[in-house]
Amino acid sequence: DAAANKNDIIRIDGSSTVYPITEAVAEEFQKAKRIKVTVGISGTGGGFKKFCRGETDISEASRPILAKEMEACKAAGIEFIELPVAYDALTVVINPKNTFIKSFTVEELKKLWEPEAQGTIKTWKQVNPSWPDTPVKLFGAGSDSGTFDYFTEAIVGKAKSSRGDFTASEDDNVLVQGVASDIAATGYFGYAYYEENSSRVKAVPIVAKAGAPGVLPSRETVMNGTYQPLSRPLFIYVSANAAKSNPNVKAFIDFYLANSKELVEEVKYVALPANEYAAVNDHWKSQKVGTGFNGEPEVGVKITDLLKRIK
Amino acid sequence: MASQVLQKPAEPTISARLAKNVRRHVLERVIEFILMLAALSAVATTISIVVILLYESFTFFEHVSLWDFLTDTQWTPLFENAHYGILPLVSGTLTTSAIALAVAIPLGTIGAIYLSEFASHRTREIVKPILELLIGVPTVVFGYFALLFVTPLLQRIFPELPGFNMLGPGIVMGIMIIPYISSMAEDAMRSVPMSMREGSYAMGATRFQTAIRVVAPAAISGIIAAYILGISRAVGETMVVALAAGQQPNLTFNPMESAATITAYIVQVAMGDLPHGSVGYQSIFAAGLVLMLMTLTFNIIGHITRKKFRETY
Amino acid sequence: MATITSPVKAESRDLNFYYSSGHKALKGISMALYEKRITALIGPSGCGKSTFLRCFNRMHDLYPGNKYDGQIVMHPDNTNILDSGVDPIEVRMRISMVFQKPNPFPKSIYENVAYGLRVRGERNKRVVDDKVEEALKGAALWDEVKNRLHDLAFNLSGGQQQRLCIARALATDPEIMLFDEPTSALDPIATASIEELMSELRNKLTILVVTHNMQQAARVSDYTAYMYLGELIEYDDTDKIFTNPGRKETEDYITGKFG
Amino acid sequence: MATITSPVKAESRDLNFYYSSGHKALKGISMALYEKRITALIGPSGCGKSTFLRCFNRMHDLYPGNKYDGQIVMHPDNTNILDSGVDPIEVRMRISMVFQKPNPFPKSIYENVAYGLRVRGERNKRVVDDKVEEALKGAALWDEVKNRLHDLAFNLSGGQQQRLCIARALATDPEIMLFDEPTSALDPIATASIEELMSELRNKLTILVVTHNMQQAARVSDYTAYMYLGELIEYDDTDKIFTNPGRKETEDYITGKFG
Amino acid sequence: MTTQASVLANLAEVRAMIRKHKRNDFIFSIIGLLALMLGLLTLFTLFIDLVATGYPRFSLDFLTNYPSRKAAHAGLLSAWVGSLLVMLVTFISAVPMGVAAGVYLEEYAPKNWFSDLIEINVTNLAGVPSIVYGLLALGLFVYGLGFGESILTAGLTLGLLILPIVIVNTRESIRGIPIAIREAAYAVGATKWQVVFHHVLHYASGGILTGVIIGMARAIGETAPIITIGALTFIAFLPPSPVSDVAPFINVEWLSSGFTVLPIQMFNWLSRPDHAFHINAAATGALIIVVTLLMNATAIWLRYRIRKNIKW
Ligand SMILES: Nc1ncnc2c1ncn2[C@@H]1O[C@H](COP(=O)(O)OP(=O)(O)OP(=O)(O)O)[C@@H](O)[C@H]1O
Ligand SMILES: Nc1ncnc2c1ncn2[C@@H]1O[C@H](COP(=O)(O)OP(=O)(O)OP(=O)(O)O)[C@@H](O)[C@H]1O
Ligand SMILES: [Mg+2]
Ligand SMILES: [Mg+2]
Ligand SMILES: O=P([O-])([O-])[O-]
Repeated sequence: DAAANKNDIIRIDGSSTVYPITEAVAEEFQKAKRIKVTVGISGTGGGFKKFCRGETDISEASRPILAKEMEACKAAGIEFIELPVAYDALTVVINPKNTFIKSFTVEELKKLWEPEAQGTIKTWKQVNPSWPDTPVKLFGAGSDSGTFDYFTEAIVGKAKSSRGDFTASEDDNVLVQGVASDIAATGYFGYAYYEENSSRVKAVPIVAKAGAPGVLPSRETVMNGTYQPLSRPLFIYVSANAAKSNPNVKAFIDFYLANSKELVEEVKYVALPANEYAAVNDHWKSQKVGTGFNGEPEVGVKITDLLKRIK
Repeated sequence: MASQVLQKPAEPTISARLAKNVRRHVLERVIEFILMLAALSAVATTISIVVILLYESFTFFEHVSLWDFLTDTQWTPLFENAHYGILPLVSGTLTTSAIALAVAIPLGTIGAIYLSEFASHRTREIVKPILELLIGVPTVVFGYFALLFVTPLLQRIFPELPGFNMLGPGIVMGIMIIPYISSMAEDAMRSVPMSMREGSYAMGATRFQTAIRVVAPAAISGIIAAYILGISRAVGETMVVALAAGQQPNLTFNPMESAATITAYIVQVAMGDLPHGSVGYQSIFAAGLVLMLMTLTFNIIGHITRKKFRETY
Repeated sequence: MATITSPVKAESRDLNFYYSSGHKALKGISMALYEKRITALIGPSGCGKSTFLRCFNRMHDLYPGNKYDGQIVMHPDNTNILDSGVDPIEVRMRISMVFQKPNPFPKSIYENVAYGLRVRGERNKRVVDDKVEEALKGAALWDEVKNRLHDLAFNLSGGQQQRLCIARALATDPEIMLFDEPTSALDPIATASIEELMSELRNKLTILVVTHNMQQAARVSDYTAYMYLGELIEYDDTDKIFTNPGRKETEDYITGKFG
Repeated sequence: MATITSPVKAESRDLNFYYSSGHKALKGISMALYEKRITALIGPSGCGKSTFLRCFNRMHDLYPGNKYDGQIVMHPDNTNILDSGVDPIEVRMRISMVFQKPNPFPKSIYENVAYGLRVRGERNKRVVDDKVEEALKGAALWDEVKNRLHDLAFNLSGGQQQRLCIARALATDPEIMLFDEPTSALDPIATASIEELMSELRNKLTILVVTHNMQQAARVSDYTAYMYLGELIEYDDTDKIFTNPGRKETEDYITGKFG
Repeated sequence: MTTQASVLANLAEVRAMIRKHKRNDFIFSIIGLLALMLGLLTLFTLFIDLVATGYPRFSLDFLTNYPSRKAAHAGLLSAWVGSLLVMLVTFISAVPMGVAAGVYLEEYAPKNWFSDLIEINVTNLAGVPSIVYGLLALGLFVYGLGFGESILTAGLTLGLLILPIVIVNTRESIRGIPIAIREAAYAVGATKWQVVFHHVLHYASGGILTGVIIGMARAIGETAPIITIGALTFIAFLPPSPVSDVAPFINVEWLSSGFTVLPIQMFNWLSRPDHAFHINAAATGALIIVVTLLMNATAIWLRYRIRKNIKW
């Protein structure tokens, strides 16, 4: 009765960014319903790989599904329902003892992180001549993570296009720890991890376009659209088949959407505004499959628009 | 005497209780065969390890030339601009191991000499089991200790020291290995025959002189075996470096820098998903192969040295 | 040899024995053991006494590479116990052995004696109980241990342990019993009790005993064989060997001129 | 004791010795060693010869729990070397020892002999060179090894190794030298060379030697002590002991009636 | 050629030198003791640090609660049950096999290239880093045999990992049994297997048990190979029970269940952004140390007792 066993447990894997939200939902759900849920952390990319192999029912993502992943899912006959659940401000941080950096422009970040920088950009001065000639230490998301894809897309201009000589980890705490304990360091990760560690690392205001003011990540700046280009929606992808055939999964998603505002805020992310939640709920009810994206990470989309795109 | 005439009975009478001879015989064979299969499990495990490492590495080396693997100075297999040079991982592995040994060899040797030549019987009876206890502490706990206790402590001495560095975990690994080395080296020194010591003491030597000039040289190959097996341990240690050394492949031998070891790379990648068949998946097996070769070399040398020593006494 | 009145129980015929090292430890030994008689083997250290004795229960089979050549035939059934078709376990069930150093199992006294029965698959507790008692009585140990049958055998004294080993060997009704220097690890009093015991056992079974102690050989045995460098030099009535040996070498050994 | 013309070099006074097991291995032994004489200790195995000898350089101190009771006084300085205030190392520097089995260190021949000097902190190469040569000559080994001084000592034959150990002991000019069955591990030729050597050493120092071999005691020693069960039974001129012992026990032992 | 005067003059000199040398002895024994104590001191500091950090969580709730996003409510229930079940598989897979292999090598194996081969393999396996076992598990159990990231995979992996420990300890304790005991048994007509089963295994059982406990203590703390097979998940439920209330009362579903174990849970909590979880991690660390130390101490005590009791 392996099948029964499979249905018994709801299997979730994917983004470490979304993990705290799903974990909170899973915990409450199991208390309420006594249905077993496992939540893994493989990063968005890793999560989709499992999802498209049919190993999981739900995949968490901190970026939309990519064309390649859609193909894999299609090949395995897996259809999915795309559900945005929260906003995140991808936060760039430095060591609190670093006094010379007041803000980062997108250009500066690009110079620091683009593939060409690998092995060549080694000091702050090489990024901005007004900064001292001291070494740079980089901490960033691992290559399987949506954060990595989103950051490279938003900063370098091409997803997954990054230098490789930095401390890359799917484990955001490694990044926090690294930046917190190294004066030369900078790194990036989801807002929740910054919130919890704001005493150990310092967020850097981002200058979206030359001349514009530097904007710090916060609930407000995400909601009012000024924290650009690093604001991003977070998603869960539900297997359409599981949603139809497995009442447990359906119950779980219902529970997820019903409680997500409260739980998202509890874990320090930015909840969707009420109208967007309503839209997501409708979308779930309609069980419409597919993605609102065309298989590429996109920067700065509104969720209501997005859902409308799914036919 | 043998000339006595023997009456020939019709046929040899084998007593009835022995009739189940054949069954017993077969049963014995079956049992032996089963036991042999169990013993072969060790061989099977080794073969599985080798086959799996070689098989995955083989496909890895279809993507990556062996030359690049051995000479490229960057290791970024999971990124767009992929480089597959194992050297940064090897340098990290060697540096952390070297630090560990710089701690463990002198202290372990001194400890062994103390235990074998200085400690009273009672002290030895108390200290040795405690040392064995130390060997049993899970390494993940030591990793935590290196990251959150030792490194901050070191940062007070070297304010420049980054939070992830090779020094802290290296030292902690060294401390972990002390009991291992001291217990093995002590065994070696204990097995130096008492007559050798008596010879030295009879010349009016002190304990220290006897230990340093006679016992340690006599046990030298056993002590070296302990060192070599200690190296193998250090090279294979995973959690301490994975947690505390930083996970950035970095071709450096500077203990004040962060770096990734072969082992740390494997767990780090394993923490994400490993799509079966991707170069990333294969790369951890290639790294594992290198690790296996390194530790195997040390183990073999260590065991040969030890065996030689055991044969001497 | 006047006293030979008893039938042959077993005899070795032109027996050679090679250790796995290639060392030829026995050289063409032919000699008979007479039923319900005690035969003693004497000779200087390393002459092959133990080697010969251990052929009789094929103890050498336990170590790979040892080679027998020749026969040891048991009567009345005329089985060559060295034949490769004969199961050594069968041989050991018929011929039991007592070793130089008492070697009880670290089990209770009772279990030590019962072990041979257990190996034979005897499960009936009554039968085992009876046999154990009988064997312990036969080994003159019953009175000393009857109230502590379930004590660990290691708690007995050396002499008691050796008698326990004899009881263990007796419990299975062997036809021949081999003793390899059974008293060399014991004090004089314990030695005397073992010697007495051997004389009593002589009524029941055939005994072959290796001893270093010539007085002992003279005291307990009916026949004595003198071995030297793997060869049987002389074999005769014990009285004759000790009073009027046929060979010069034997005499030298007996009188302490040599060895 | 007619030949006693030499001053006393050391004497034990009512010496008792207890092993850590509690076993009393020496019982009230009082006896003197005469300067530049050889004293032999004989007696059956286990009588305490080695135990007594090893008191002289406090070898027993190496094992915890052993206890001395009584005195061993050295002359001319009248030091009781068993006194707890006297450092055993000091004692061992004055009294050296040669063991039953040759026990050279796993070093070169040269370093073996130089060891005692090194231990004393001697750094001057010339001094060491000279002393090593002198000691090797004294041990009648120089000619055999002078061209291979830096060979490993293990490569020497047993007899050579034993002479090396004697050289090692000689190099530090001890006042007394102890030999514990120095030839029992050697063949007759090597034994003869060691005995000859002892006779020569007799010109320089006082010797106490334990031996199992009565002929050896008779050959090399000036005085002989017969011990039994931890007691000193008789102590006298060697000639007297072997021709006309004062005690029945000694005679029995010497003539082989016992032991 | 020692005259009275020279003896006495020499004596004074010798005494001064000895005093100097003895000072070296003394200094060295202090250093030696310190060197040994360093490890101990580290362990002590580490343990105190963990206890001091983790003590707010020391309560029964910590053992009976599931993991939670709220650090103060999070507990180890699924982790310790997981550890227990994984250890069960490890025990079943490693112990009979390891003991059988040890018995074969000591009692049966002919001394030839074949036994040498096995012997070399065992010594080598003992030195293979645990992460390599993780790779083996990943290639063989997770993908090759399709066991997935299950209790079965983890248990078998750790089983292989401790197999050499069990084999080596079995062999050592068997080697301590004198040949005379075996000969005694053979001499009354026991077969080889009877000798092994009635005597060898029986008398070696204490030593074997010691090895098993040491191996299990090692397995309980192993983290790297478990991470390698991919078991880093939020698990807030227990696997199906291994015993069921209907015949045949044994249930094997749990073998294929996902799981978490103590060191993984500790690792997981350590990688939380919220510092409150580090308290949980510390408490878990203290628990792991106590458990492994207790197991090892039992083994050492057992060995000590065996040595004291059985004097062949
Ligand atoms: N396992 C063995 N392998 C090779 N040679 C052996 C072995 N056991 C004994 N020998 C040799 O065989 C010869 C006879 O040995 P055996 O033990 O039979 O002598 P023994 O007469 O019983 O002597 P002892 O009185 O000392 O017991 C000796 O030369 C001995 O060295
Ligand atoms: N370390 C020890 N602990 C306890 N008893 C011991 C120890 N060493 C020797 N003995 C006992 O002390 C007694 C004297 O032993 P010792 O070695 O001095 O005898 P010996 O005359 O030298 O004999 P041998 O000629 O065999 O060397 C013996 O009964 C011996 O068993
Ligand atoms: Mg014999
Ligand atoms: Mg002696
Ligand atoms: O873990 P991610 O959110 O970066 O995919």
